[in-house]
Amino acid sequence: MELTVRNLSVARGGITVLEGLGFTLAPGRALVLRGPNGVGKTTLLRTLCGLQPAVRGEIAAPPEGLAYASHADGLKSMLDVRENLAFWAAVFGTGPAAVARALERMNLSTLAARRAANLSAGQKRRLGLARLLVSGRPVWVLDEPTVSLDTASVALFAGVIRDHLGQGGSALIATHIDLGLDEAEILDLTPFRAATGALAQAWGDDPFLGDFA
Amino acid sequence: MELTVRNLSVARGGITVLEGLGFTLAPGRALVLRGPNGVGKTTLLRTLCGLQPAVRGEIAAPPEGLAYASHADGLKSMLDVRENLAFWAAVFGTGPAAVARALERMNLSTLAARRAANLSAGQKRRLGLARLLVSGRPVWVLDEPTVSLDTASVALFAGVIRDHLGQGGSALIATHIDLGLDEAEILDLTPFRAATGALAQAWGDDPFLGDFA
Amino acid sequence: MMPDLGKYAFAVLASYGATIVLIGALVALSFRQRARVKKTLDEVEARAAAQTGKNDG
Amino acid sequence: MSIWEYANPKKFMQTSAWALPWALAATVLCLSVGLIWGFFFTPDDYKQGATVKIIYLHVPAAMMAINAWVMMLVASLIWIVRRHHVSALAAKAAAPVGLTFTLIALVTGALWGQPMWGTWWAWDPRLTSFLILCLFYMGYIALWSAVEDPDTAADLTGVLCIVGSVFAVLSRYAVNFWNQGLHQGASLSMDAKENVSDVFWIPLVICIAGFILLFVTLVLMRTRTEIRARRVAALLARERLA
Amino acid sequence: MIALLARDLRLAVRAGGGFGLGLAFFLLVAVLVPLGVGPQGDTLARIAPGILWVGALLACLLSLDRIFALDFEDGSLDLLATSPVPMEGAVAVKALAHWLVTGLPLTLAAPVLGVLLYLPGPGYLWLVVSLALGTPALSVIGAFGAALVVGLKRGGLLMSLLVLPLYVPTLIFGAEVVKRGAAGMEVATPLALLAGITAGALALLPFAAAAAIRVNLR
Amino acid sequence: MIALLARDLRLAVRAGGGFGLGLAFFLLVAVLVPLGVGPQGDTLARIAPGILWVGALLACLLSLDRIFALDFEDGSLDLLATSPVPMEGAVAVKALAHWLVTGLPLTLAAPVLGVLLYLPGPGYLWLVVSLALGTPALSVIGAFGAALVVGLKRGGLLMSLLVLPLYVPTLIFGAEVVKRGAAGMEVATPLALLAGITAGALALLPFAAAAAIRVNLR
Ligand code: HEM
Ligand SMILES: Nc1ncnc2c1ncn2[C@@H]1O[C@H](COP(=O)(O)OP(=O)(O)OP(=O)(O)O)[C@@H](O)[C@H]1O
Ligand SMILES: Nc1ncnc2c1ncn2[C@@H]1O[C@H](COP(=O)(O)OP(=O)(O)OP(=O)(O)O)[C@@H](O)[C@H]1O
Ligand SMILES: [Mg+2]
Ligand SMILES: [Mg+2]
Repeated sequence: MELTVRNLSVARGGITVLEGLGFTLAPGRALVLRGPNGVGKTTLLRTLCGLQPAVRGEIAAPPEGLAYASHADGLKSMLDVRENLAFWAAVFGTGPAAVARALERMNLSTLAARRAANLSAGQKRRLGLARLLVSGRPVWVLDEPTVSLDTASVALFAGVIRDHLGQGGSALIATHIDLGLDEAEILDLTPFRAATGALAQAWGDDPFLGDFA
Repeated sequence: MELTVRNLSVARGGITVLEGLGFTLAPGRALVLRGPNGVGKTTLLRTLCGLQPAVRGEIAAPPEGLAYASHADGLKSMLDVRENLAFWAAVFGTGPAAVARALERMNLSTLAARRAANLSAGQKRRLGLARLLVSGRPVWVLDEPTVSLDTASVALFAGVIRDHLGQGGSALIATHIDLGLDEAEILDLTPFRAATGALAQAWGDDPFLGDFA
Repeated sequence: MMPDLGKYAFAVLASYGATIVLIGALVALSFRQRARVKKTLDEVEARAAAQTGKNDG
Repeated sequence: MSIWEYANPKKFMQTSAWALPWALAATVLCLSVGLIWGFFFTPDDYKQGATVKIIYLHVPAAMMAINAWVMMLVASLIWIVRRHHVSALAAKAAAPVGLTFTLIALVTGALWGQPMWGTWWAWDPRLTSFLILCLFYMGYIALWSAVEDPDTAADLTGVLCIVGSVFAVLSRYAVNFWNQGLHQGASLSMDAKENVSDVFWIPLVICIAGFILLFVTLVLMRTRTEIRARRVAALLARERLA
Repeated sequence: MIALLARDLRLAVRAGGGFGLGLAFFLLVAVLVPLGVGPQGDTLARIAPGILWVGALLACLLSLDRIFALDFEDGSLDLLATSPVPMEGAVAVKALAHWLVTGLPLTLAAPVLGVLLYLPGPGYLWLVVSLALGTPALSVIGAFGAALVVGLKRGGLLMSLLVLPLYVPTLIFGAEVVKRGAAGMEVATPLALLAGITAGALALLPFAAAAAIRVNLR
Repeated sequence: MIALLARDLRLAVRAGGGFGLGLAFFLLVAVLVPLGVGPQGDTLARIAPGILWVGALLACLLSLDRIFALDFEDGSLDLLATSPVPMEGAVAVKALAHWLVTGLPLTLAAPVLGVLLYLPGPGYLWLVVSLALGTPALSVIGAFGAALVVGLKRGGLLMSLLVLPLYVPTLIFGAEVVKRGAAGMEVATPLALLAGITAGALALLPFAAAAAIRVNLR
């Protein structure tokens, strides 16, 4: 159930953005990734979730153990709140009871019959995050989860993460905002920037660089 | 150049969400709108910009004086950063010099030739905000402008707003985050919620309510 | 009683039949919608009345 | 007291509740008298034989198919100019009725064409323009159901109805130009009775009146349903907010 | 996977008509061609099988357009790729949903449109049979094309271009079945070939499409 | 407004082909129809004017699909509505950009495709003339349809349904010009009517389309 990363390099658009990264995320722990805009947080998380290949290094993740929440929420505006969530519950094989619990927990019960198109930005995001609760997966991989949430909702979500950790889950969170999760470790990605590291090595993977011609 | 609102009610999906709202935004001033998710900030800003009709009340705005920045950035992923900005500069009739200045100011110069599709979330948002600088309009109407920005960029943008105010502009900002603009007034929208106000009146506009059967 | 339609019986009867089916379908649809909407309206009105009653009292 | 008062939902509901039973009774009366008379008690035409009995369905349906669109156009204009909700809802309520009449005209025409012209379908201008009318109805209904916000839907369908009317007239001239047809000309106009003798004429007029009444009845009823549906939506929304 | 099917069908029905629209387009093609070509019965009867098949093909194509694109844009495709549903299954289910919403109604409605184009009598049976056998192939091939262009803005037209050549064999054999059927000739050979194409496409293309989607998500 | 035109053209060229694709679809229709209908020269020659016009029309339609939808989704349409450009102007410019990218190439390429369908000799001139006169109307009418459905997901097919009946007069007169031209008859009447429709559509529909967009942005 541990997510372990060793000497990882990730690339976007064919260019290595982060390299030499290593960390371990044990059950019950949260790790907050920090770093300025464009450092490569999204790229790293997508790589961990298997959406794109790593340039180099190892990722040891529990099989089918990661639940990813990206910048986009993946909501269908024509379906109502409950239907949106019920779909993901069916995909992940958790039942309708999980849906009801997630709606309750994310304070969406009163909105359950509203179409997703008619939600405000923050309500949409809450619905997007509720999907994590019905995924039933232990490792949450979150990309700026609190965007457009108000302070009360941020606190609510921090509570949800804390409960998840308490049940032996873990969370990897890329964010610019303080979530109030004091128990979380913090990993600053700036030192792993490819360009600031050993430049030559960062480019070593591209077969069209290096000396030929 | 003043933006004045009197006794305004705004509706979304045919339902009044805010009512009895009034405020004045003088040149050189900033007004921060606060309120929990779903209170109606986006609805209010869209109404002020003339994108949807008000239910009741008056809006006195300088003609062609408002520049709106919405949740979405309106970027064309196939165009590069400079082209995206140059388009808006041409639409608003400010020249290429304004584009160069805006790129400089929003710390986008090094990314000028990058396609918008290949920007990170925060870089996209910076580009979206740079559009305000080339609009040449005095009243900025901003809907959660700092979403996905890192702390450095938030400070950068606060500086941009401060400069704009210094030049006699004004800004109306809906946000959940502290921008560090100490001189800004704050208006909490919660008391203007239609449901908590005089309920009967809020529904008086809907011809399908009232007693008939 | 039945008029002799001769060799055109099919055309005439089919025309009347098709018309009756189409109008019947429309009328049935209209009544079904009416009944359904009326039922929900009554429910919602009852709830609304209960609500205002509670607020008053 | 202006007629616009009836555009108020409450007033409309009251008035239509009073009018509906009468309209329904008149419809049943006219239609049964006209159709029974036409079907059982008219002689065969010397040329068309028994098929002439189809006229009691075909002609009224064809007339009302066009008139329904005209009514929708007027209602849409009223909505767009004066923004009376009932008007928009009446247009919405009329569309399926108009579509049904169009289909009846097409089907009975096709069934009539088989013995008369030896073919189910001919690309005759009148037939073709009816097919196009059918498409307009379908598009109009589809647009109503695709847009969720009722006022937005009313505005969009209103614009579509107006533009569509212009193009429907254009299409009519275009198809006339494109093909000379098989179909009869107008024989029921002012100088009537030239082609249609009295025996057919009187029940036909009764049937036409019956179809008009049927249209009125159905539109009244369906408009009432639409108004109720809007009220349900409004009440539910209030419930949720409160 | 059943959830995915249910969701796609529900979305198709909600999003303004769904079922009706593929059909409506088919009808429109059948109406427009006589308007362009002219009302002569013999010409129309001659070209009816071909036009009906081309119309069915275009109706499929138009509605396929955004089969994956919508899911890509709102991020659900990313999420689906990290879910327990295998991408191959997801592709197959989406193609099935598309067929239920488009191909099946087309097949059922085709005889009515045959009347508009004066299709000769014995052709009707074979029109329905050939469409029932051929439209699943159109849906699967289309899903593959849609998978190739997912992520490209304005991918619709590019997809048409990629997919249409792949549709050619289906079109030729399908139209041939109807033409021979209408002329009272023997139809076994083109029918067998049509069935073969459909079977092959159903067996192989979901894998290719899933691979294409995985590449496009990177 | 010139900036908007330049941007739309640039996007069309960048977004995978642009110019080429409308054309390619036209080509494919011209190829598929003989495949579906069969290779008899006389039949093809008879239906050539109609098929070419129907093909042009469908090519226009397919590429119109998302003329406003993309701008709506990424928020530019909101921003454009609050900019100094009047919405009517924006609609007209977008229709013009669409015509430059689709209608114009179609017109220029049509004679080549005429050859594929055995279009008779004198028809070529009139094919080009009628397309040149008629395709602007197709673009403007299509822009109106796209404006109606902007904001609806999967609006593409609904738009086709709304727009195709509006295309009927243009199609009839356009195809009639070519048919008469190919037969060596007089073409002045349909040509005048075609020009009239185009002029009317150009003058009026931008206003209707702008109104529809404003409604949809609410
Ligand atoms: C699908 C096929 C047909 C369609 C769509 C159609 C449509 C129409 C329309 C629009 C009218 C005009 C109603 C009015 O006065 O406003 C009409 C009238 C009429 N039709 Fe048809 N028709 C069809 C086939 C036929 C056939 C096959 C016959 C008989 C041979 C026929 C006989 C008549 C007659 C006698 C009238 C009354 C003419 C008049 O007095 O105006 N129709 N039809
Ligand atoms: N095709 C490309 N060529 C060069 N660089 C690219 C390309 N595509 C993306 N990049 C860069 O890759 C970097 C990583 O982007 P990523 O989205 O992972 O950043 P991030 O840490 O998530 O930032 P944010 O906090 O703004 O979301 C960015 O600096 C981006 O500009
Ligand atoms: N069709 C509808 N019916 C009922 N309520 C609706 C409808 N559409 C939107 N709403 C509600 O209107 C309210 C106003 O939404 P708005 O987007 O203005 O909120 P906001 O203040 O911008 O919130 P956020 O901070 O989350 O962006 C929300 O509570 C939303 O749920
Ligand atoms: Mg990111
Ligand atoms: Mg908002």
